[in-house]
Amino acid sequence: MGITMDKTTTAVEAAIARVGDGAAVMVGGFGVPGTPFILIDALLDAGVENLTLIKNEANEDHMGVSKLIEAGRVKKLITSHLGLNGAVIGMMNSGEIEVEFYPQGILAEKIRAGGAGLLGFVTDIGIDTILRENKQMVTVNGKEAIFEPALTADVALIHASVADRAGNLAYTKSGRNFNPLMATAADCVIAEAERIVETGGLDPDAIHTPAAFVDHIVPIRDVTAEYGILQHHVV
Amino acid sequence: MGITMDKTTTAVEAAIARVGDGAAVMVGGFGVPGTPFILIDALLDAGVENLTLIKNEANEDHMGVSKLIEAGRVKKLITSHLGLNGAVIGMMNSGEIEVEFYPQGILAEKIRAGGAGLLGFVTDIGIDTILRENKQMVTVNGKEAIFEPALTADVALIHASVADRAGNLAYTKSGRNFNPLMATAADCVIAEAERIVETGGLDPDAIHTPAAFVDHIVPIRDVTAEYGILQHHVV
Amino acid sequence: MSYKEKIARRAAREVAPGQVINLGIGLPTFIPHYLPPDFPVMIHSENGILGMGLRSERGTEDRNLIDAGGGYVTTLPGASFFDSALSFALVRGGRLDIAFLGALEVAENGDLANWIIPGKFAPGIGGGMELAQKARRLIITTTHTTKKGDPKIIRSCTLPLTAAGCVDTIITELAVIDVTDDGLTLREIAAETDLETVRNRTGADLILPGGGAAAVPTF
Amino acid sequence: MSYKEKIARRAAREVAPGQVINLGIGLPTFIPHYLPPDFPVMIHSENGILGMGLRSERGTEDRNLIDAGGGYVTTLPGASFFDSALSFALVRGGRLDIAFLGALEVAENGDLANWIIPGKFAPGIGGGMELAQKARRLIITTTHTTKKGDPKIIRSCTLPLTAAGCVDTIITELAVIDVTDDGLTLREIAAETDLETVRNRTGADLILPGGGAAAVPTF
Repeated sequence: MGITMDKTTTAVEAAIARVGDGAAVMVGGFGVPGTPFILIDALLDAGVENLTLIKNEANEDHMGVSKLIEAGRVKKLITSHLGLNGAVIGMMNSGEIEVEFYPQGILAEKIRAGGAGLLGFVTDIGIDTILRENKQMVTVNGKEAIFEPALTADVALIHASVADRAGNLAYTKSGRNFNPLMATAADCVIAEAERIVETGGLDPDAIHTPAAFVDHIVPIRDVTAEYGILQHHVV
Repeated sequence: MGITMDKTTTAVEAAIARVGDGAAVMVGGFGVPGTPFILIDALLDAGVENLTLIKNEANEDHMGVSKLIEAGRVKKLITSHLGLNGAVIGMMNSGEIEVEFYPQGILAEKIRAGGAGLLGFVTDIGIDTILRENKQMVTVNGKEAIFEPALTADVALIHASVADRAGNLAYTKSGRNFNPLMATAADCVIAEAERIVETGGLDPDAIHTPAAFVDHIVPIRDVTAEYGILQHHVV
Repeated sequence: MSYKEKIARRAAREVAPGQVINLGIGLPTFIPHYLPPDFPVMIHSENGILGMGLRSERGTEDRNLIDAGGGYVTTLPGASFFDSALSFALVRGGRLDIAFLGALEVAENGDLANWIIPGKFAPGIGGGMELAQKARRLIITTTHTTKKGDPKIIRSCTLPLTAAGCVDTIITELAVIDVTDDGLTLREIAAETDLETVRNRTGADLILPGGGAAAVPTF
Repeated sequence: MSYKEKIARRAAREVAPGQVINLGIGLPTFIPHYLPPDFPVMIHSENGILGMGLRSERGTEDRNLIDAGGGYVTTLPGASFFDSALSFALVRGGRLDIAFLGALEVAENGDLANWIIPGKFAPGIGGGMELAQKARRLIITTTHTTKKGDPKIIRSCTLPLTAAGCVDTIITELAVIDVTDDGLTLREIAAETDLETVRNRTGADLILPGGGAAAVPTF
């Protein structure tokens, strides 16, 4: 008995081929940290269309998932905030893309609920706002609250700092964000990793995503400029 | 600016004095690993009564929270399974204590929901069983499901392997279990720790419970036999 | 070979390489002993472990490392630890390939009862309900009959259910039986028994493989 | 001193030692510069940080470490990183002592509007709604009026709400105002201004401290 499966052997193109036209795709990341740029580029190259994209934001203009959106591959975006992406706001305003907004923690919680095999959760967030419109309401202890359905996806694209061959993942600093949640919530989980270690090379108490959740690991051979410092955010 | 608060300075008796008669108390641990024996003993010494106790199990006869229950301090136990505790099963059967059972993962999820400031969640677990009796039902996509209210407590008693003075916690191996969930779900969180390090001494990526959730750290000066190997579970 | 060993040995053959499995308390914990050396499998334990190995040998126990039944266990390289919420997210979210559980009663429609005998045995629920309802495949490992000799495999459960229609396969000391849309289908019988005995000790109809024309394979 | 500096400096004085605080995008991020050296505080960022320090100095940026606004930041000893679910569990679960946010409109009953101008400005929701609704104390840091000179502090909001009755205190370049059960209570006015000016630029009634008998303290 051993944990000897090696999940690093599938080529990125073959892994990304799991995303079909019309698929729902979760993409990790909050800004640059944790965004799987190489997997996004591979998805762009694969040419699939009519995607439903689930991501905290849409990265910034011409970066990351914004490339997919600007190329017209995304039919619907489920997100929290687009304040740093004028291109996508423009497409939203002109009706080129449908956008569904959630409070950031509610979006995180919907994804987590999907990963946890729940049907949804009940919250009072937004109860006094226009967000309650068209929501299913539940009465708890005599007070109305909002039912938020769980969110799942066909594929999740994840960025990890380090992975072992069995598929255990660890994230670094603010690069964790939505990644561990999305890694539980999709039928197929593809993770890129900056560093690959042999199975057993990670501290079992410090693994953020256990191997059972991960289907494919794509080693990042070159941490490109996209992963680097954005000069316009430097003081 | 710095994180210089030292949460290790309160004596265990003073920390435990936060638990009043009739309080709802969450206690971490699954078997011996993660059970805060020293805090439980301090609670026993404090003599408070009519407690509502929330714990995965009741430890085994005459150990851990079973001491509180056998001493008649607990009015109600919210738990998952008592298979290894004949004393408490006996008290349940004779009506000396009220016991409310949940599926183990549903109990975990109720506590997590409390910690996450949700009102509850919706699940299909138990939908075809007697567990659905007396539950609030919610219809999701035309199918009935169970609404499970979130669970919170007045105080949580937590066992950590290591803590820093600011209140960051890390757990070891199967000692993690319910501890990080309960640490989010109580008004006052008291954690005992086998080892105290200076603030900054833990890897920020490997902290399991961030300091904001923790009110008091009680250093364990002596890891007593209670924390050790149970010979009747040795093969 | 004891019943327990026979069932565990046969159950081990149901595991495919690379699967994530959970072993209920008792008999199922013997299954890993019958997996081939270096067979790739990830064993999950409800209390927050993925990648368990065999039980700890005497003197090597780790006070911080038990399985959900309280036994001291080892871990394999690649193991990870997590909290109880993530542990059951793994189960309910569909990442558990097989759960092995015991049974008080299994019905021919796949209903399972294994957690309560009202008024007699009610120690709680534990993780079994979620394992039964949400594992991708549920295999029941159990003696074919109760200690009194009554069939455990019956037309419909008399005890409160753990989950409805959840059982995929039943492995006993006498037979391997699949729950199918048509009913209980006998896949194998033990070499030491015969069809007549298996039928006599089963409280529901058994469909024979290939419509009964072929001999039933033995194990 | 700019408006921004004046507001941030005054806002910093609202923080008590040992508190957990969150700083909205923009003006609030300047608050830490006005905290005393070694002042014990834990700054939370929605993207999964507790224990942020000041912005990174040029050339010391870490590509894996930004705040929720995209700025490169430092961390203090005792910092921790976590996922977005735990980050908002901290907020909604009541462990955030103060959130500082900006405003488009604040009503005299504590209603806040700061996320959408229908048809004009709708970049999304972000973390602000949960911060506004669930922080133990919500302090609005904002210019007293819009760029056009219209009051932001008004009788009732005209824009869609972020949260109802959530605001505890409003800090502007002109005044510190508490939202109380009786209405908006003027706690301090800026040394550079006078009561008449503050009243003229406020679109709701202001209650004077001590019933108006005493002079309003300045800052």
